[in-house]
Amino acid sequence: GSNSDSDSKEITIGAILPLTGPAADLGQHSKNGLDLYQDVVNKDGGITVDGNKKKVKIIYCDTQYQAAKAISCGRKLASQDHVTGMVTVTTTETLPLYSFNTKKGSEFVIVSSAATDKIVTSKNPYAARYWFNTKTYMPGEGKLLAKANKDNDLGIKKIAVLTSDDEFGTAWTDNFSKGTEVAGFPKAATATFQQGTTDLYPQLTPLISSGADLLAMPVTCDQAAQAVKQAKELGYDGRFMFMLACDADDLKSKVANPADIDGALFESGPWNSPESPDKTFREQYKAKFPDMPFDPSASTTYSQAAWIVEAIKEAGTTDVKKVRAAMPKALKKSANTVGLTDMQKNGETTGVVHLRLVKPDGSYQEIE
Amino acid sequence: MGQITQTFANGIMLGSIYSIVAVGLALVFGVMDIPQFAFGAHAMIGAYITWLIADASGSYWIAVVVAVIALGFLGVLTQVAIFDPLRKAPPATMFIAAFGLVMVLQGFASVIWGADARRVTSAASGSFTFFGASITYQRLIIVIVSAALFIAMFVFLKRTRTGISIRAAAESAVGATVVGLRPRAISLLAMSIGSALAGLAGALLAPVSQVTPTMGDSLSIKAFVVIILAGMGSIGGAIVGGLVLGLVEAFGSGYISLDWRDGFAVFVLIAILALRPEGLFGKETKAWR
Amino acid sequence: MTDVLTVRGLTRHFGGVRAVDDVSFTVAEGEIFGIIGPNGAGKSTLFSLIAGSDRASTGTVEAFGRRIDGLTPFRRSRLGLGRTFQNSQIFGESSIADNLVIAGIAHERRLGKRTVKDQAAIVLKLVGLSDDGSRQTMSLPLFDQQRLSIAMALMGAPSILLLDEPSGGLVEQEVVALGRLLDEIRDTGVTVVVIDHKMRLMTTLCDRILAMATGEVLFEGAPEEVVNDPGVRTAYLGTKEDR
Amino acid sequence: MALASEVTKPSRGSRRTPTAGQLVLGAVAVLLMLMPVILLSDYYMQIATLVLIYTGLMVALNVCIGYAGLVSVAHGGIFGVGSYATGILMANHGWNFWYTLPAAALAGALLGLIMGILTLRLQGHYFVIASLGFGLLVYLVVLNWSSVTGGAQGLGPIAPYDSLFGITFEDSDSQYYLILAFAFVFTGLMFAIRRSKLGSRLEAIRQNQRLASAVGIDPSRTRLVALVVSAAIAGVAGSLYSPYVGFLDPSVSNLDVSFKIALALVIAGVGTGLGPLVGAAVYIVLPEMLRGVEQYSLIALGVVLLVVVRFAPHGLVGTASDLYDRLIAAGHRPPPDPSPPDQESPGDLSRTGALSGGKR
Amino acid sequence: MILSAEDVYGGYGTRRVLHGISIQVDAGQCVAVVGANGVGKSTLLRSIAGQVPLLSGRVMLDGEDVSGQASSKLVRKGLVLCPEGRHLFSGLTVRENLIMGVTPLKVNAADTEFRIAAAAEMFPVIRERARQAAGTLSGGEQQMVAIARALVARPRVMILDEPTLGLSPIMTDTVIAAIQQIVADGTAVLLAEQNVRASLAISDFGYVIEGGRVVVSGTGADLLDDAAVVAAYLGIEAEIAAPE
Ligand SMILES: Nc1ncnc2c1ncn2[C@@H]1O[C@H](COP(=O)(O)OP(=O)(O)OP(=O)(O)O)[C@@H](O)[C@H]1O
Ligand SMILES: Nc1ncnc2c1ncn2[C@@H]1O[C@H](COP(=O)(O)OP(=O)(O)OP(=O)(O)O)[C@@H](O)[C@H]1O
Ligand SMILES: [Mg+2]
Ligand SMILES: [Mg+2]
Repeated sequence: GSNSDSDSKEITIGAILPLTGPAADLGQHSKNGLDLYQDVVNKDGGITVDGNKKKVKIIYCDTQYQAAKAISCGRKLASQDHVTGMVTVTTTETLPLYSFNTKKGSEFVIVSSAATDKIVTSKNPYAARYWFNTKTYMPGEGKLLAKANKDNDLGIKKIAVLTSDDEFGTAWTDNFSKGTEVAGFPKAATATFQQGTTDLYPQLTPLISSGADLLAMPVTCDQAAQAVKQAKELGYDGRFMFMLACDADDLKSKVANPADIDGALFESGPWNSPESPDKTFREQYKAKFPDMPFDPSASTTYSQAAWIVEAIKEAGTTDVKKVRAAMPKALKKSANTVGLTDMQKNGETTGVVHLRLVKPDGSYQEIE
Repeated sequence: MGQITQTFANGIMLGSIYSIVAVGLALVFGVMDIPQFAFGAHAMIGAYITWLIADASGSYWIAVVVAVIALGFLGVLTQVAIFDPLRKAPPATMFIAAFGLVMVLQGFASVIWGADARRVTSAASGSFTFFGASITYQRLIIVIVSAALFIAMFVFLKRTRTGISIRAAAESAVGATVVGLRPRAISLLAMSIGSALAGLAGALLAPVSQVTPTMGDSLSIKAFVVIILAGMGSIGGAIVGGLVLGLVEAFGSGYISLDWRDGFAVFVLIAILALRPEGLFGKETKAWR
Repeated sequence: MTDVLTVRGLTRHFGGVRAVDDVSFTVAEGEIFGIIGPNGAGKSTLFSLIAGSDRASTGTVEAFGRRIDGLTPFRRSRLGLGRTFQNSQIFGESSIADNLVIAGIAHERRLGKRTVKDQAAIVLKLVGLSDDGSRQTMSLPLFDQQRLSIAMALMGAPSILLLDEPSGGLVEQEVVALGRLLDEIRDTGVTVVVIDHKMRLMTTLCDRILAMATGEVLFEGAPEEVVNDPGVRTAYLGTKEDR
Repeated sequence: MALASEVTKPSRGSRRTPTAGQLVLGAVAVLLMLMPVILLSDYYMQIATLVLIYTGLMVALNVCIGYAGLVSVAHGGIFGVGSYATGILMANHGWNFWYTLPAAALAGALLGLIMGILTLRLQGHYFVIASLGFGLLVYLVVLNWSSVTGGAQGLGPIAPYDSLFGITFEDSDSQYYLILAFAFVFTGLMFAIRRSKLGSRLEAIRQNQRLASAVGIDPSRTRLVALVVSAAIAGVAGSLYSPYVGFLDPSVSNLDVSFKIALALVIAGVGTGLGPLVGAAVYIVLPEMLRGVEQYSLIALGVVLLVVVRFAPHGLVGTASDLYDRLIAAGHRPPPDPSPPDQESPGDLSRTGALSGGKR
Repeated sequence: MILSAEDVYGGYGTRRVLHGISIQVDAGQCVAVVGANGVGKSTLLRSIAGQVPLLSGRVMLDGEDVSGQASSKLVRKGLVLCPEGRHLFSGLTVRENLIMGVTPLKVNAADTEFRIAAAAEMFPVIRERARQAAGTLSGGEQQMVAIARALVARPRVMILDEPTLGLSPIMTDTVIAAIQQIVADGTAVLLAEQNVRASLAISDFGYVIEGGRVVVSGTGADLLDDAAVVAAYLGIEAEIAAPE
């Protein structure tokens, strides 16, 4: 419970991330975003709550990609650090948090970027999703893909999906395959890999042999780069498609031969429109971490923390119930780098997603 | 057709990678009976060194050489600091110590280099197609190196006096000292060769895979499976063991189930241990008595 | 006298080496039966086949009125077959008393009313080990080690005792004491089969001696006959008169 | 006849003055019972409870490694199976926790039996590797049999412990005491095994299998029994875990757990009475202490292990009790004389007397 | 004098076994150390050969102080130990075991073959079982390989610890004869043997050890006549031989 310490000088927000272990790269990038946000929000001495200026402090807790650790993180952050809210990313191991953040005296808001609906269907009054609901936008995306295929002569006949075997990958893949099937494509071939796998030949060989000419990958930027390289080695000459986690510019900097992703499709939306908050975010990020490759998960966590803090500002208190009630309003004011809209009662959010085609000359074409 | 030949090629390439780590392990575990579980982590360190040096010098091959030498030194260090003091400890203690070493090396790598994947560009980029299978030159190099290493190791251990000395020192430390050998120096040598080979595996693997702190995790287990598949003392058998394992994995995950990719190695392992514990090519060895 | 141990046509090959080759013999109850032969004659291998730690290629072993080949070593031990090894084997991390108790736990049924501790006391006294049962065994003198391993073999109140070179490394005086001990053990009703190279011990101790060479039976008979057999002399004893 | 009374106990234990050992155990037990009064935060109570749950697993491992000499890296997997047995039966089939407990024990025992049969002939390194493979296999089953286990998505929520004889286990204190009771039972069971004939047989096989077999001990059966018992204990420990955390994912059963519990037990002291508790504390508390500097936790655990293995080969508990023994020994026979009593002192050698000693 | 130990103290860790032993071996001599089990014969030989550290005292080889030098050095200087318990390389073939006997000495291939052939003359088992793993040989066969392994190093001083342990009578004779041959060929031999009579019979000089000290010494023949020695070590023979 954060009510008890409203007189303390700091507002604490927990971040439960896989900082070490097989998903450590995701965890570390997510942490960078939060570090950056902490700097930004505290630049002018923090925010005003209960009439006092307070600094925001983000407290990290490593899950090592294990549920048991995530649970003890939850207990620690709630009972030791009395956080008002917690940020979690799109990995399974943080799901058990939803079973005890409602415990009397240790309530906290959770903002997660999980892809499955577990959070929003758990009837947890303090949970919110800072992510796109794949179930709702995928039918539309399937149609967009069919349209682009026809209009731009992409020549896509068969789709294959390569994904990591965690909840995000499986949720995206499920909904994407359904969406494309409805849009008239044959059932997609899929293959999964475990976090930490670097040799994707066993996955790619059957996918390529299936005759697929679009290889869709809801994976991190590093994994995408590796998959592109190995698919090309195996003689794949079809198109690639990538989802939100990676932008074309980011990916180009990671693949040895940028021409490999010419003609690729990216899930796109407000975040890469010219005047998006994401652009500011990137500039700040480059300034703070000049040697670090940019990864979109940093911008997501940045916005998640911003959302909680904005809600606290809005509510003017750290009382969890009030903070949660202020969240729909706060979403519009917060950094919101990926342009989410419409927070519903159950914590669900939605947003606009479309496709972007990378032209051979390197320019982009939006497909809306 | 394309999928079958490609799967076959994948299996051979994968098996060769296992084999290279297994060569070092065959020496250190198969011959000296030291369960060096950290060779996977050694390979990972080797890959990072390759990345560092290739970045700095611009030459992949220089980086490979440096990585091999550096890992040789790491082997000496490991032997002096960990395994040598445990000579007389029960075998389990060595195993556990090796686990500890894995953790230290992995922790070390993630503290120093972080979790981001590093990429190394191969000196021999490009690929060719062979019976419908696409094979990159880098992977071809791995296949050739692993075969060459096995022949070299076989000759070394069976024909050269240094090689026989390593086997002798492993058999009986007292026996070795009375004939005037220095068993501790010999085990240093053997361990540094083993580690250097693990480093070589890492260096060759770096352009193929990505370089991350956990990249070596499965290598250790696979290498142990290869050694057991082949039979402890059997150096020559190990190349076949590596290839068999690679093929089983490639075809298993290609045609049975991807999810069980690591499971196939385990099935092979358990089948071998239950049915023919001396391995495919091993004679019955002292470990069974 | 009844036969307690019968070996028929026992054979064990290791690759090309015929370690034991068609060996047959019979040991009578209460006998001390000696086995001699050059190094590598197959004596220890023969023991392994009888005790079950090795499997014969062909041939049978009968004891306790039944075939025992095919049984595991521990089953044979529980039936009443005790043995020692050429290099005496003990539980080096345990005290003498613990060694004996461990050696006895599998035999409670055989011991009947006697407890394992009773048996340990009896056996300790018999072999003449000091009664400081808590002594650690790692650095025991050789003779004590030898006696301890015999004592352990006796913990199951065996009816047959196989001893592989019990005099190995002992000085003459200890050999004499060992001879006396084996006699006493026989007097308690145990049939003893012993392998040894100390001919003076063997000739004074044994009722009959089997001589082996290159896996085969060379000669079997009373000690004087064996010692004077020309074949045994050339293969094993040498020509020196004092043996 | 001075057949020591503790003859049935393995010798390491027999060197310890029993009253001191009992005293320490008693003190620890009292301390454990007072924990909820001492630890006032939810978080600390959770750590303490987890330590006790893992004490059960460590007991299982101690029987396996310490008594049977079989270094198993499958126990994380067996623990996982126990916890999934309870988790699945409770979450998917609505079972009462107390009925799932025997099911989890059975599942663990069955696993131990299979592993035992497959690895009967293996020793030393071979057993370690085989058990490693076995543990990996269990993990892969949990991960990939998603229709039952929920796969990578995890399994949950799992309800808290059901009440028993009218006692409910809803708040953290009562949960703690429930687990503490189990920890006492596990530890008692462990001592009982050590004193039993099974314990002596295991000791014999561990020291010299050939000899053990020659004195009538059946090595295969003894090992099998030990593995089954150990695996059943691990299964029960796993079963206790599920309702406590309320959610399972495959990481409860992965190799990492198996490795780290083995490391922790070695650090604490294999084969010792307090080893499991201390080991569980090392496994659970050390990483919590390193919160915030997690990237160093791997290094820390590894380095601690290497240092302990090198300088205190009997582990923390074993070494402490060795030190204590030495102190007692020093107190009992002044002046300290490190040479064993059967050593002849050079002074009393007369030519004839000395020569008469073929045996001493 | 080619080898001497002067006032040697030694033992294992805190355990003292040797309490000021002095012995010497002249070139071309065979010298025996006798004594009951556990008096420290092996410890003495091991201390001389650099297998067990000296606590104090000196070991001189050919006028050079070699106290505390490692076996690897001593072997190159011509002092080789054939240890109690054989310590063969059991997984290596008999031939490889013998090759190891010359490896630290940088002997060329032809000479190695020659030396192995010479050893096989003395012990035919070496030729017959050249490719068999040494660990699978019988106890006695292993003993012969162990002696041969020391022999191929062509040492100036050869230290033999219980070389006839476990050997058949005929083989014991063979080995005793071989030792005589080795001595006749000019190698000094230091011998510890439980077969007291045989060893004293072929020795030029003998030392009787008790409690880590030399208690009697003399020529082999003198010691064989010494009533106390006979009583202590030659039990049966003493009983049988007494009337003569
Ligand atoms: N595992 C094995 N592989 C190959 N040969 C073996 C094996 N075990 C024993 N032998 C051979 O079998 C023969 C008989 O050996 P065994 O140990 O029975 O001899 P022994 O009569 O006991 O000799 P000793 O008196 O020297 O102990 C020897 O030639 C030995 O080399
Ligand atoms: N490695 C060791 N560690 C500790 N004590 C030892 C060791 N080796 C031998 N001893 C002890 O040292 C003493 C002398 O042993 P040593 O082997 O030198 O005697 P020995 O005269 O050769 O006897 P044997 O006739 O049995 O060969 C014995 O009491 C023995 O127990
Ligand atoms: Mg024998
Ligand atoms: Mg000796």
